[in-house]
Amino acid sequence: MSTAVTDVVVTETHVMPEEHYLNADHSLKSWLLTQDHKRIAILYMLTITFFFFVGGIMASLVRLELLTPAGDLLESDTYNKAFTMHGVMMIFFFLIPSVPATLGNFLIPMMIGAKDLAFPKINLLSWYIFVVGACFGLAAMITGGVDTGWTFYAPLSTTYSNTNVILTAVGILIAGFASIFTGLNFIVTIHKMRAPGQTWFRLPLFVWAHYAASIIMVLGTPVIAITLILVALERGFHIGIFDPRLGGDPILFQHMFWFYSHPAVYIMILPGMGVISEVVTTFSHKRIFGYKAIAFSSVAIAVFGFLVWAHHMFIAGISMYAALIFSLISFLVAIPSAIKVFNWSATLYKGSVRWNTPMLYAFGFIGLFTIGGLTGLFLAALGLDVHLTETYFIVAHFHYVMVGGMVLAYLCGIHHWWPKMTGRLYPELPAKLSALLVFVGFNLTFMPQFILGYLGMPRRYHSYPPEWQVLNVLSTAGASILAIGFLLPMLYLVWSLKYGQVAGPNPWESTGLEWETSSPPPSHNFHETPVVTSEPYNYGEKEGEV
Amino acid sequence: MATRTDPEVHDVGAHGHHAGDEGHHPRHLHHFDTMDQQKDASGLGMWVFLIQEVMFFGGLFCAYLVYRNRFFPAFGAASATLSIELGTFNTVVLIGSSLTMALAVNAAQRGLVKRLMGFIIATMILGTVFLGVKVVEYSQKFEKREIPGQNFCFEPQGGGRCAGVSEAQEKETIPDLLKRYMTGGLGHPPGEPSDSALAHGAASIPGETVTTPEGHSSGEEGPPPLPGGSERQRSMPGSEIYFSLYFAMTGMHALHMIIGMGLMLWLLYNAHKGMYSAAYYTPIENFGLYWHFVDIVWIYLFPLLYLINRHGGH
Amino acid sequence: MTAHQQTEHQQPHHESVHHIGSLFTYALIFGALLIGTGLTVWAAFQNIEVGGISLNAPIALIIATVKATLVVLYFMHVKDSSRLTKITVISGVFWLGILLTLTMTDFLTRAWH
Amino acid sequence: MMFSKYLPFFPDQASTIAWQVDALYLFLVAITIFFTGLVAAMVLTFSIKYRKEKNPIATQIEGSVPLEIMWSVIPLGIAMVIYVWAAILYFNMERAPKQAMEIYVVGKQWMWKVQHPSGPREINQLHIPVDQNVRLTMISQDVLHSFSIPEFRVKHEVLPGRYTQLWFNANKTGTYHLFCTQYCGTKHSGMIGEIIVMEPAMYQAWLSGGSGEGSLASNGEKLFTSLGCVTCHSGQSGARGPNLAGAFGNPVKLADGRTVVADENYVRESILNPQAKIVAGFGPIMPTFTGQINEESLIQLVAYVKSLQAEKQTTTGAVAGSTTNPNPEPKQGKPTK
Ligand code: HEA
Ligand code: HEA
Ligand code: HEC
Ligand code: CUA
Ligand SMILES: [Cu+2]
Repeated sequence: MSTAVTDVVVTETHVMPEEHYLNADHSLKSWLLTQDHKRIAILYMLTITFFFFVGGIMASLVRLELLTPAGDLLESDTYNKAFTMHGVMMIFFFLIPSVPATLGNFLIPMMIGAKDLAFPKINLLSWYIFVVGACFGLAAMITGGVDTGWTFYAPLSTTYSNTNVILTAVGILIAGFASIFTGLNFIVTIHKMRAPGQTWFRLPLFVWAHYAASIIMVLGTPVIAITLILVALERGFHIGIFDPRLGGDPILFQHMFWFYSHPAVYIMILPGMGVISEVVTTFSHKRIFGYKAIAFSSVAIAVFGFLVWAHHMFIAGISMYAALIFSLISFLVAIPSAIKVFNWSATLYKGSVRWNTPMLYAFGFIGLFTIGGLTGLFLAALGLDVHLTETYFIVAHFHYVMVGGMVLAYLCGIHHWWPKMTGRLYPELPAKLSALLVFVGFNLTFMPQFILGYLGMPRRYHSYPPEWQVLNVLSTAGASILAIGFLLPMLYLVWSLKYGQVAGPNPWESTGLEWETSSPPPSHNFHETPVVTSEPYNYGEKEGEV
Repeated sequence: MATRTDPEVHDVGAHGHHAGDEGHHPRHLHHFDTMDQQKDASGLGMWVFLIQEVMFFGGLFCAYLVYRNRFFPAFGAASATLSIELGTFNTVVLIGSSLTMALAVNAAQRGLVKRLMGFIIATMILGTVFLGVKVVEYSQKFEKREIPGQNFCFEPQGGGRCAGVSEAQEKETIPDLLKRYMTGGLGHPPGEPSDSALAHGAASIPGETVTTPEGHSSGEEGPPPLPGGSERQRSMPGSEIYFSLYFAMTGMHALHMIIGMGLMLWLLYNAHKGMYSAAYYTPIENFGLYWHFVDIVWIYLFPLLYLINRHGGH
Repeated sequence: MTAHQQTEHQQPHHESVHHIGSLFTYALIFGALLIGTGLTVWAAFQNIEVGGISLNAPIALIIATVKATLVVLYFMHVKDSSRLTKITVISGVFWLGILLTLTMTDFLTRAWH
Repeated sequence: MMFSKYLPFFPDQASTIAWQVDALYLFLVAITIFFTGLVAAMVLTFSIKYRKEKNPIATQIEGSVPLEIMWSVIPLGIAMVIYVWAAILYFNMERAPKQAMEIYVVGKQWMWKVQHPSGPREINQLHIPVDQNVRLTMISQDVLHSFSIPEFRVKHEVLPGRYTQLWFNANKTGTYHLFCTQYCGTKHSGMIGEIIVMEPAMYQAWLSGGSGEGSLASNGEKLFTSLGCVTCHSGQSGARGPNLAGAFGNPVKLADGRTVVADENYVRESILNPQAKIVAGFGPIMPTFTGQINEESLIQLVAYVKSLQAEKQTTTGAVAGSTTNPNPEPKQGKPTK
């Protein structure tokens, strides 16, 4: 139970458990028809890793083109398709499912002491839906690509572009339903499947974060679904909804798009924040500072996140008075994020801190997310956004939160729970090295883009004035380092599957139900239903005061 | 298989729905502790699904709200072309089907399987009537060319008959129109100049002497004209958006009903096989929620689409 | 929260005591819905104005909302459902409200200078 | 004005608003550095000082309400300062001053077309005098574009179907970047140009250097006749349509009881979608001109209707441009390159 903090020393040799979810059955069919949330998590992980690399290759094309000011490497159409496919793949087929569909799927039932998610069939179905959607996306890419930008602004997307808009939109639409089903499953599971004694305030913060993110998935995603349907109808059948030639309003499209897509950025960050909360406590061997503050701030972000979407449209011709409201709420939504950052930092205070790889990623996350979030304030600031919007400043802002934040959190979580998922430890040294490479490469790639943005370099530009070349070269150089940093984990993680040290049930001496069962866990997660008798993060009796 | 230790779940296929009737609680899935927990969970799941549906239709209502505000006269005029008789009739039919559905659930709760099946069949009949009426309404719109797209035509002043529509065109049958609409609608790449005599810029423009820099196509100035005939251009501004929304909203609603009809067939089949009893009728109950939701959407669609400005005020 | 330290499914008969609605209630609600439908149609043909502002649309929406509420409460049994179900329903309506009102803050105040 | 000399990270400050944006930016940069430094310092010192080797047993601390309040309220306070500051700046940027020279811009895939009220037109270039309020009235023929001048720190989206406005006051002569910053298709990155800020005298010379083209308003007047507007808007009593003289810029009473101000968008809508807002006392008889007039001609018509405001009670639009046009009737426009 969570009270029973083990005194097991990590050097103790462990053996793999005889039976676990991975060796329960070996046939391909047993994987493709599985209803085990852990196996579905693995399926998701393989799928989205693939899309991360597809998106990464598109990013490489973009960066290579921008090495020189002239548009020489790629045709302008090719470049436009490259960044569009980069954005689409990375956002819809990688980052949105990243932590929730893999780690969330794997861990939530275990963390609350359940045998599975509430609807295992729907869980499997959601993976299939995702794959079908992703195939549409890939098909769109292979048969010519799309060039509208990941935002699909009308009327470019509905009338003027002559690329595969409908195919891509349908792909995103389908993948969106996968996200809705995942969120639905999480919400019901967290409400109805908790083990005896597992009260709301004994839930790990990871679960709280996913609960908040699920609210967004369920309530936001349908709006983008219908929006994309309307775009496809307008494009395919010439019916008029957004068409300005019929008196339609292209800004309505933006409202409907961002109604989902702003909250979606919190789908992309909240689960990552959940990961960081777990990792920070584990590796400082200390209860989390301000449990309730962090838990409620997740929900606050999810709710307030729905009220700020038009901050993407400050100069788009919306009413100035509406802009006032949306800007104000954008500033308010920053406060719960601030609460989290400070509580994580405070958790380290008087802890017993171990510098393992997951912790390095967590440090990286805290720093880079802070920069990314604070630069979000620049954009939320009305008068300043006028100058910064549609420039590389925005590109830098969102890569800081999405790559510096969520991708790091994803890697953090993968390393942290790798022993649980596979039963083996990753090798510490190469892991630390690649964490360092990612950190350095990342900053080198995106820090210069803040400056470029303030200088006025517009985003989605295939060529640019020569005076900006130096900064762009720096950025491309950073991207190469970053690419190596992302490639390394693929190698050593695969290596560790066979050669990694056997981990044992709880290599990090963490509290939390998932660490009480064997690694890898049995198909039913627990040999007997656990009973929870204390709060999470119970790393010893409460002693100190601040 | 993930559930080795639990033989009863073995035959639950990933997609299909299993047919085994073994054991005391044949529908009790292994990962739930109790039947009650299982029922609670699927109930909540259904409700969460329904609020997802609310937001899905919400996007359409949002577009409707914006454009109704902007094009109130056109919305009023276009709305007047819908038949109140048919709309009211359909509303009553759908409310009736909600009643029969509620009674079906009630029968299931009491374990009266025969009655349950009877009410489901009644619900399906009412649903079919509704969709049939919808087909009639849609085909009327087709005939009058009040279909968004390049053959669109709507001129309330001309007594409903479009001035630009020739007699030959008037005589076109629905399949003809459909074909023309589909090929035109899909085959006409956006931006391609249309045969319309009214393609923009027809008026002579004094001072139109700008020489364009090289690299830009010269001569042509202006946006690609709206594909379609001159009737489309002359139609009352905003009316086409009304009809686009009309078809999108009622179409989405009808799609939900069609899906519902399919589900009802499946429920009937299961009921026939004796799957439901007073102890287990969750699917019936959850489907009932879905059907009532579809009814609620129509309760809003009816006044919003059929009854705009019927009294002829401003 | 301290009062509700148990998880839902531990509470005995949480939602399992199923309220079986009486057929009379269903008939009553059906009647009310029919009357509501008639009322909407009738109201649409009246020119209802107060101080120059037409009230037709609000009235149509109020009738529709009453009808929808009846369906939700009685046909969908929300009246006898758990608090969680009620919260779920309300949050759906609330979020729809966010979408509509915040979008309209833009469209309705664009003309201001 | 000072910053650009010492910090190479800024574009030129070439408009009156530029330094205000930079000041806010620097304030935010300072805050970012402060908080990032603070967080980094906390994370690093704690994790080094209390590393496991040094501090094998952690002290279990629950949390602290005063601290939670502190680190919510202080950021909130700072955020509100930024909010108010930025909002005031935004209103200054969005609301054009009354006295401004007016220039019309039409964006299309992938070029900018500029019309000066007195006649000259240019493409992908905009000549303006220094130290003058300039107001651009912009519209797109096709997709969304965005008119951006980084050195002026201004930018506004250009929409199809509706006029948007952008104003600035350039206070430094020179040539500056013009970018289309809203992604608009294949040659989005080619939709660039230059803003040429000139001494007023040079500007006058430039204005009169082109070949003959009537002023916007006089072209509009010709359209007004050729499209048959005059038949109804003759200005005489008993005409079928309202008298347009003096209409512009004033409130119009509508048939449904509302009152709207006749601005550029209203006039444009009145031409394309006359049914939308019916003037009180008139029937909905005006035909729509949708599809018959392109954006540039519409601008000429708008400019003409506008000019009637200056010349109240006159039906001739002989006086071109707006009241603030420094150069009322130039005969010549500059030919584009
Ligand atoms: C994971 C994704 C993610 C996250 C978490 C965020 C978080 C935030 N974003 Fe970002 N954003 C994007 C992804 C994300 N964003 C993307 C993808 C785009 C561009 C889309 C496109 O156009 O393609 C974008 C664009 C974008 C814009 C639009 C710019 C424009 O188009 O003109 C704005 C404007 O307000 C904005 C604001 C914010 C704010 C205020 C936050 C806040 O939530 C940040 C809160 C965090 C902090 C503030 C840091 C921690 C706080 C402290 C350390 C304490 C100190 C705090 C104070 C003093 C207040 N973002
Ligand atoms: C999850 C979201 C996500 C992630 C992870 C990334 C990752 C990266 N992005 Fe992404 N980016 C977006 C989301 C994301 N981006 C979005 C939404 C846009 C806006 C699109 C739009 O405007 O519509 C955008 C736009 C965007 C632009 C602006 C394009 C433009 O406006 O013209 C640039 C330019 O530098 C860029 C660069 C990068 C780089 C270098 C990475 C790197 O982090 C990627 C590193 C990863 C790899 C390189 C793959 C792994 C490594 C290998 C496979 C090894 C082999 C490869 C090589 C040796 C090259 N991105
Ligand atoms: C058949 C007659 C007719 C023609 C031709 C006509 N108009 Fe009109 N116009 C009207 C009437 C009647 C109104 C008032 C009712 C309304 O607002 O629709 C009006 C209103 C207007 C208004 C709004 C006036 C105000 O006071 O607010 C403008 C501007 C206008 N017309 C411009 C034009 C232009 C430009 C043209 C030619 C391209 C034109 N009209 C052609 C009849 C006409
Ligand atoms: Cu025009 Cu980008
Ligand atoms: Cu946002």
